[in-house]
Amino acid sequence: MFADWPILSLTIWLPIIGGFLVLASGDKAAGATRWTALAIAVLTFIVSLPLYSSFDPSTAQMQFVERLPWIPLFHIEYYLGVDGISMPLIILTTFITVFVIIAGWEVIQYKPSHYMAAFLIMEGVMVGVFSALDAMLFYVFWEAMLIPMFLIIGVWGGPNRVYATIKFFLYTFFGSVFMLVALIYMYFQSGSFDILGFHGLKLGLSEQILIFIAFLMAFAVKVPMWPVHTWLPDAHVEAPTGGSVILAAIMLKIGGYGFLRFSLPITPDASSSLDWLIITMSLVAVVYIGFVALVQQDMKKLIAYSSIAHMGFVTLGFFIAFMILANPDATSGAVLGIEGGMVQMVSHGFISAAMFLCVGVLYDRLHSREISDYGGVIHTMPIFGGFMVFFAMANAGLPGTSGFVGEFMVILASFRADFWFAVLAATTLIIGAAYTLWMVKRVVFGKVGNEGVAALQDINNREFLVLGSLALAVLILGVWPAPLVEVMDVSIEHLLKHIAVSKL
Amino acid sequence: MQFEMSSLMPVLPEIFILSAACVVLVVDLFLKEERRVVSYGMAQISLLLAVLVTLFTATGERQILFDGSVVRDAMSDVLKIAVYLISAGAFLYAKDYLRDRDIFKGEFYVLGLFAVLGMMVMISANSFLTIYLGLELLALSLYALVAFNRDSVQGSEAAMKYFVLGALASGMLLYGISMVYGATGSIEFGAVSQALANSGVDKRVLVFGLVFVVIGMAFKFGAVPFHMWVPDVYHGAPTAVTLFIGSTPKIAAFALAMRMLVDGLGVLHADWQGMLVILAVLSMGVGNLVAIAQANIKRMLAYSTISHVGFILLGILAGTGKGYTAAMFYSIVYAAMALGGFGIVMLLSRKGFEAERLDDYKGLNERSPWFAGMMLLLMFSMAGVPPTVGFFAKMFVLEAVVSVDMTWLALVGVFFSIIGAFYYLRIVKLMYFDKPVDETPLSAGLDTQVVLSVNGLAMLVLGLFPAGLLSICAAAVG
Amino acid sequence: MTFELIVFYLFSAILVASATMVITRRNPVHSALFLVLAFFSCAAIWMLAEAEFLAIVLVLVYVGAVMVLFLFVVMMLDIDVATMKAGFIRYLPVGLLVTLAMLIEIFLVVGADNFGLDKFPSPAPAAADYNNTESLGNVLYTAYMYQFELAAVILLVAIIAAIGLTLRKRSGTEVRQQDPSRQVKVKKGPDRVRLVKMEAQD
Amino acid sequence: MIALSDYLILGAILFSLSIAGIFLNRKNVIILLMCIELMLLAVNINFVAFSHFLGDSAGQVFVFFILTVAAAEAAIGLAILVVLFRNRRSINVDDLDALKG
Amino acid sequence: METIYLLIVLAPLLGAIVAGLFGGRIGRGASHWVTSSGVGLSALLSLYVLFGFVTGGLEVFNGAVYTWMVSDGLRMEIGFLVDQLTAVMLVVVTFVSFCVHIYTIGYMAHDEENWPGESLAGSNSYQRFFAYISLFTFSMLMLVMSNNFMQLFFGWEAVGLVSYLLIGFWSVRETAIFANLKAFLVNRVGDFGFILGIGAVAMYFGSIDYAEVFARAPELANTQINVWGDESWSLMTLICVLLFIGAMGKSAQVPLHVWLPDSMEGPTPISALIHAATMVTAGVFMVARMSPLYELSETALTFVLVIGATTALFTGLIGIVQNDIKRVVAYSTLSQLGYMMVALGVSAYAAGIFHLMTHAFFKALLFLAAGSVIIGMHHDQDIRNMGGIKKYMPVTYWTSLLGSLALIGFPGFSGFFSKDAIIEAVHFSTIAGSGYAYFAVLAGVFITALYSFRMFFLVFHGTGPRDEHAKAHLHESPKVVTVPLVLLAIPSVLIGFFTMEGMLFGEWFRDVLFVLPQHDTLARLGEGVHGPVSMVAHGFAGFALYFAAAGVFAAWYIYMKRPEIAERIKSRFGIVHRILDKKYFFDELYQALFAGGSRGIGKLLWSLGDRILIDGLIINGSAKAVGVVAGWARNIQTGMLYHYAIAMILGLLLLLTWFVI
Repeated sequence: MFADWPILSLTIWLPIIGGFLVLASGDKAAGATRWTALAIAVLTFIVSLPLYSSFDPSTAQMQFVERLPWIPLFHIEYYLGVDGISMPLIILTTFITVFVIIAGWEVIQYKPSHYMAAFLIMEGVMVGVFSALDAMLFYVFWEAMLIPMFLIIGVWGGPNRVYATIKFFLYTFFGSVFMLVALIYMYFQSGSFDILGFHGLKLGLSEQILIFIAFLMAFAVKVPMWPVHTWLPDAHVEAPTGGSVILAAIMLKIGGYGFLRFSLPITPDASSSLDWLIITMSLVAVVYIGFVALVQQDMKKLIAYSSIAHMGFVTLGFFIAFMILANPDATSGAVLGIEGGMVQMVSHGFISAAMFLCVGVLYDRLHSREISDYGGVIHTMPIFGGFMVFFAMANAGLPGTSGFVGEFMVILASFRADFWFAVLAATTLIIGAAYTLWMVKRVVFGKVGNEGVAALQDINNREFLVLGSLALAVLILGVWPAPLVEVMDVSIEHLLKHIAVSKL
Repeated sequence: MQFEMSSLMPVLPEIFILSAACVVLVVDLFLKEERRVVSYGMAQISLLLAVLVTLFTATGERQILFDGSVVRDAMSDVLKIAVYLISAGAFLYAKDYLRDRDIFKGEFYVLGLFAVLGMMVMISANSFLTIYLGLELLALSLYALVAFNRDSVQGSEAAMKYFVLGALASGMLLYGISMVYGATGSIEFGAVSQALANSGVDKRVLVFGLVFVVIGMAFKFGAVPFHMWVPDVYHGAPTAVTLFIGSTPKIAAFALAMRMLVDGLGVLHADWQGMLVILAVLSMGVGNLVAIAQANIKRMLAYSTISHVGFILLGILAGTGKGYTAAMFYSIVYAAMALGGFGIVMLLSRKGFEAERLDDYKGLNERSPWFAGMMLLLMFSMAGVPPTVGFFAKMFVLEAVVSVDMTWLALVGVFFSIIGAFYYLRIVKLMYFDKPVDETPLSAGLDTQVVLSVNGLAMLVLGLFPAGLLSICAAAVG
Repeated sequence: MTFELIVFYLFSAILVASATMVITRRNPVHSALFLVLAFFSCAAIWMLAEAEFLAIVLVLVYVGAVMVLFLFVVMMLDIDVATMKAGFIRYLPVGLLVTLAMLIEIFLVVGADNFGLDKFPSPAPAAADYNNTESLGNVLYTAYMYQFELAAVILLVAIIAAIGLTLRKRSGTEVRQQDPSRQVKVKKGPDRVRLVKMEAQD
Repeated sequence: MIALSDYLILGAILFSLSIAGIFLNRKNVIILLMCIELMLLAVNINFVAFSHFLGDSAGQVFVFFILTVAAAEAAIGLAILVVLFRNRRSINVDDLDALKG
Repeated sequence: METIYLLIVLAPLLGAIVAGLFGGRIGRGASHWVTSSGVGLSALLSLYVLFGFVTGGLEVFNGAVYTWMVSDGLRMEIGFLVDQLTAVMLVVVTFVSFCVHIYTIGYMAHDEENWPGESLAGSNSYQRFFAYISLFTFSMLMLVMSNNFMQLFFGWEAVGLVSYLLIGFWSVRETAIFANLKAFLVNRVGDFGFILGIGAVAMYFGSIDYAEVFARAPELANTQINVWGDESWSLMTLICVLLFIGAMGKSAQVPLHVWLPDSMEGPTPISALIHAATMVTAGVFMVARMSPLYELSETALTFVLVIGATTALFTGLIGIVQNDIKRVVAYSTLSQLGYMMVALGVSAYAAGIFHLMTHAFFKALLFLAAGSVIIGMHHDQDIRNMGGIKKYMPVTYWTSLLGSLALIGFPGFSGFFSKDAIIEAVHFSTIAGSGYAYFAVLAGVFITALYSFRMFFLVFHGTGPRDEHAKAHLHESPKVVTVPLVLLAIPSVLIGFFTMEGMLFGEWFRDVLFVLPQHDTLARLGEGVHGPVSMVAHGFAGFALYFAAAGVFAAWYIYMKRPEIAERIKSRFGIVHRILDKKYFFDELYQALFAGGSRGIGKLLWSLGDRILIDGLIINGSAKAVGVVAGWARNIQTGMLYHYAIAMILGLLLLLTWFVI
């Protein structure tokens, strides 16, 4: 029954327009502003739900399609639609945003209307990225994301926020402009900006490689992959909690989504011939970044690095598919890898969001992110401590939590590609647990570290609601990932069938 | 030859503006200092009426008049209307600024209207002679406007530099025109184009002349290495004048390029394309790089102009209909962006205070969130970040370049725009992330505020719905 | 070598020499005078090219009006001539180099290869009843009417600009001015005599 | 007979001289203005010569307009010069360096 | 039937959730009631299941509960495989767990003393503890009832989690939270191998379901996989070794044994339950479960054998010099786990499981007894401070004695049957490494007796506690403590006698554990043994019994009769003592190598790689370069008019040269 409604448009524009309303309402009645923002976020979430409930998982076709001309001269269309790959990410976006709004409730005192508006607008834009089927529309949403994020970090960020936010902006801008050129190039090859049309485009190998590299620059920065990851720790550390959450939970996913939507299907041969590069980068991310995370003194930085390492699994999962396909006697594993990457993205969305919110809870109280400023938090904040340990375990990939599922699938799949890939990937079990739990040990456990910690108040209902919901999500996904995998299964199999056929 | 009134109809807009300028000139003589606003009002009304006049006399067909001196086509109508509107905006923003500095004189509007007339002549020119005269009419008015604040040391220095370099450039242009004339035997674009098509003309002489012609055009655009006047003039001129110089003349320069290079020397496309490539790359590079090192916003915007010129040139050099459309779109959009950018500078300036230093923008968000938002839109638009219109301007141009297999040039373009993004971001950073140094509330009049808001929001609205303006441009280019 | 050619070369030599003097003289007054000489010789050369009207206009308008304006300004401005040419020699080599390069490149194009008599034969001399002024006048007011009007506008702008920039309403104590109209309007009484009360000085 | 190239070479020499003048002259703005007059003269010679050899009056008309414009230009240039001199008490080109960078 | 299995698993989980989430509200009593009854219910149902198998009333159950997910044709389910092996494990787990629940009521009664007064975490630590051990029971049951590798891994990690939480239960203690981190990480090293093993299974068998994997195992027995260049390994060996690495972590085999002694930082009930009776034996269970795979790789079996033997011998040696009562028991656990692994290595899976079962009872008993002593000594755990406790704590004394006798293999006691079976199986084995293993297990017998009775004598006999204050308050523990001791003492003594025949040589494991005929050492042993009595008789013919007796005697002589000998040995063999005392320097080595090493690598990568190279050189460097170039380029704009003109002229020249010439 919802199929006729422009649900995607609603999900995009409701928060954007709502965001401007919130912006206009100003800060005089901050309470009303917050409630309005929350109402809009919740409404958007509800509006987005039919995407899941009315989704037909048995087809790889785009669903909920909306198609209108936008810039006819250049054949640019307002063309939206979702398949099993993008739909879960949209729901993730609308879900997380609700909690970001709640998490910023009384914490943000400086221009709360701007803050809430920025997040709402960003929500709409991010949904736009996931649902755009016109490359130029995609690009517009993709870049538009930068503006609110730039402001969020810059205005509500920490002491070194200016450096961080400019670095963030330029880094990602740098990555994406080359993609723009590639898109335009393909426009001339195919005659429109239809992404699905790009998929069917015949391209020569050298063309593909150049296009692939252009895409890689955009997506690798966003994911971020080693060695273009250094913006992330800075951005995360300086961003306000909500910013970190959105950044980690959703923005990074956009890079991974880009690989699936663009790199793989458009340039399958280039992806196949350069898969070693991506796999190397991913494995370096898993191992190298793991070690780097180990020595971080700043909680947010640690989690940021951990995000990079976890996203390494995503790219690894996507690209081992090519190694598996290249192996003549291999029959399975490719889909598993890609699905593993997808699950990892969704799961990381929950876990990293929760981890950053946890740090945010502490930061709001003691205004420090240094690990050494804490210790024995569990004695004054037992409920919080419980959550933190739980999310840390999820971060370390404990079975039963969502963090396990994706990693498990990717490790299984990478075994098919090469034994040593699996070995290197599996080191995350050790390193990941080491840095996460070492932090937990120093922050949560032990004797009460100082008077600041001794005076801590346990989380209030608002924080409980946020963390509890995320914990539930993490748990459900960990115990029963089938509903998630089911919706994407057909789409990914379709994708794999597509990329298995050379375009040469 | 007989003149009928009907043959004057197509140039009615020019006649109208000329008459208006004269009327303002005369009326202004009889106005007391405190009634000076009447001249302003008349200038504004004439610009707005000119829009109507242009619209009513528009036929949509290409008409060649006065023995091939003048052309009236859709492109000229669109460009002229853009010139009127943006000039009107410039006049509006300038009002308070001039009044605060005791240079609120009728001459400003008279010269401004003459400059508009010069631009109109350029836009409608169909011979080298017409275009030269239009160019000089515009240039002479601008020289005078730059020196308008007679007591300003910087203003007179800027005017002198502008004048000497401008004269040098027009000397070169003329030299080039003379060679083209020599090679083709005509100064009328149609005839030149025909003569070129019939070959038999020595290519080398033509290219030799072409180089000079291109330089004349490049100077008007402010393309590297003929850009040196731009920062100094933008900086030295009164901001009200900088605003004017920085916006509409880019549209005129575009017309100049279109008329001379495309209408006249279109056959030599392969040759001028190479020249424009050099100019475009240098412009984007130098403009974006040097802008970073600026602490004065007028200078910064000057260098930014240079970099944008590089992009406009990219569109022209593509040499396709879409390329011209893109360049036209870019010129108009850029003029609007520059108008808004300088408009904010004017907004922040007040009596005895020029908001020229970048530091003056610190904490604008605290002082006026609304106008900080407008400036934000303008800056992101200049940087080419979607969903602002500046992005589409860049994208269309890149598309044009890629379509003629010059993808490398597109890559150069986007590479420099990354560098460029930095200094636009710096403005946003100052406005949003820093604490204000100066807490004085903004004192602009309601009219300025409204128009400036429209100007800023246009960046967003045009960005969301670029198809309208784009199709107008496409139709105009034909 | 025909007579025409001798005349051409003679005036060309004068033209080039005087032009050289224009750019090398220390005193701007000298430069201006050499420029006048250059215009004169140029006018002569134009005569050879059967552009009589323009030759006369050049002398009349240029020498008569523009150069006088130049001289006027040079005289008006109080310029220290002594320091004017310092550093000239220092830039000479570079200047010469660039100029030479320029010249060579132009020569390569405009030389006899492209524009020799074989390509462009000398046109037949105009008929005796040919009136250069008339023929120019004909086209100027018909085919070039639009441009002609524009030229008028340009001159108008020049006037407005020149006046706007240089005309100063002198006021206050700087200069004492007479205003006859005010003098005439003076009325009896307070306008004529002003009684000033002063404290007694001791 | 005088060839077209002779005229053009004369124009070229004048053009180059005027450029050299702008190049070499670093002290006096007035001489710069004169150099520009020279340059226009060179252009005019070209036009007149072409007009003569092509038997087309357009070149001469062009020269006519160039002369007009040059006069106007000279007027404005000198006016600016006067303004400059009033403000700075100097017309030394070397002193015009307040705006740079 | 499925309902019963679900109930067995879910009852403890429910208890855990109720006590864990609402423990603060419902109070202590309700918490321990709900958890204990949950586990109790599980225990009863487990007994019912076991009984069903004994009587033949139950069929092997293998079915899915729900589909976890299907991806790429790989079906992952949550399901149960309940057969004889599982049934034994169910009973062991739930029974010991139930005893521990009861015991905990007493042991943790005054837990608030262990927390700083203001600690909020301490205020409901009692309820939390019950939640944890119930959760552990649930996890362990999931592990043993799993019918696939994924769920096995789930249980595997879940018990690790609870172990982590419980070792660090007293989170104010720096040593405790160090120990739990260490335990988790060392286990993770094992899991690293384990998950790779699962990966190999999933990818080469195309399934992670036990039944399917085992069914396909023979056809893949000779598969080689290419690992590097031309080097290829046997798939089966690789899978088995990788899986065994997991077992090494969980079952604390050398060199991943270092976490287990430190885990004694946790409260004693969990030492009994997790770190002696159940969790640490998961590895043994797993290998036995995977017998269809292990049997196909002799290399892997040798690997298991050598690791097990080494563990059995060398960790036992450390036990001799330990003075902490729980650590002695812990090292004894390590050593016994080694025995179990040895059994597996020689394909005597049944013996391994049998020892697992008997060990679970008597080791839990020993731990709980030790806990009882610790309660009596007011949490002083140093055996040198004890002595003569016999008369104050008779129940503890007697149950301890029975447990110790079971441990050293006193004829007729349960430990005797299981251990003797292992020794004899090794004796019969012919696979590589069995000679070394035979020596190790025999030497181990002496050592086990030595340290067990050294502790026993020092604690219960002799003059009495040195601390008079402690002596004054010394008394027998409450009923909730002693009843579980008695409950556990019964099977410690008797269970071997009654089940030995069936488990080792009978039909019980025939369809469950797969042994190739050429490996079947137990069968050869079985040829000479008919029933428990015959086994005892057989025992007297072997060396082991006499070694054990010698051990007990040595302990009595050295530590009771002539204590100065101990001192003399200590000083005479200072280096040996020091090596043992320092546990072969494993901790120091690991601390320096892995903890320090990885932090060093991390610092290096961070400062050199991220900060200097990527950020400093490339990112900020290019930004700086742009800035420098910009600063330089702006100097072109000199402000000099003639320079501007020159620029134009040069531009003109450039274009002319480029395009005209």
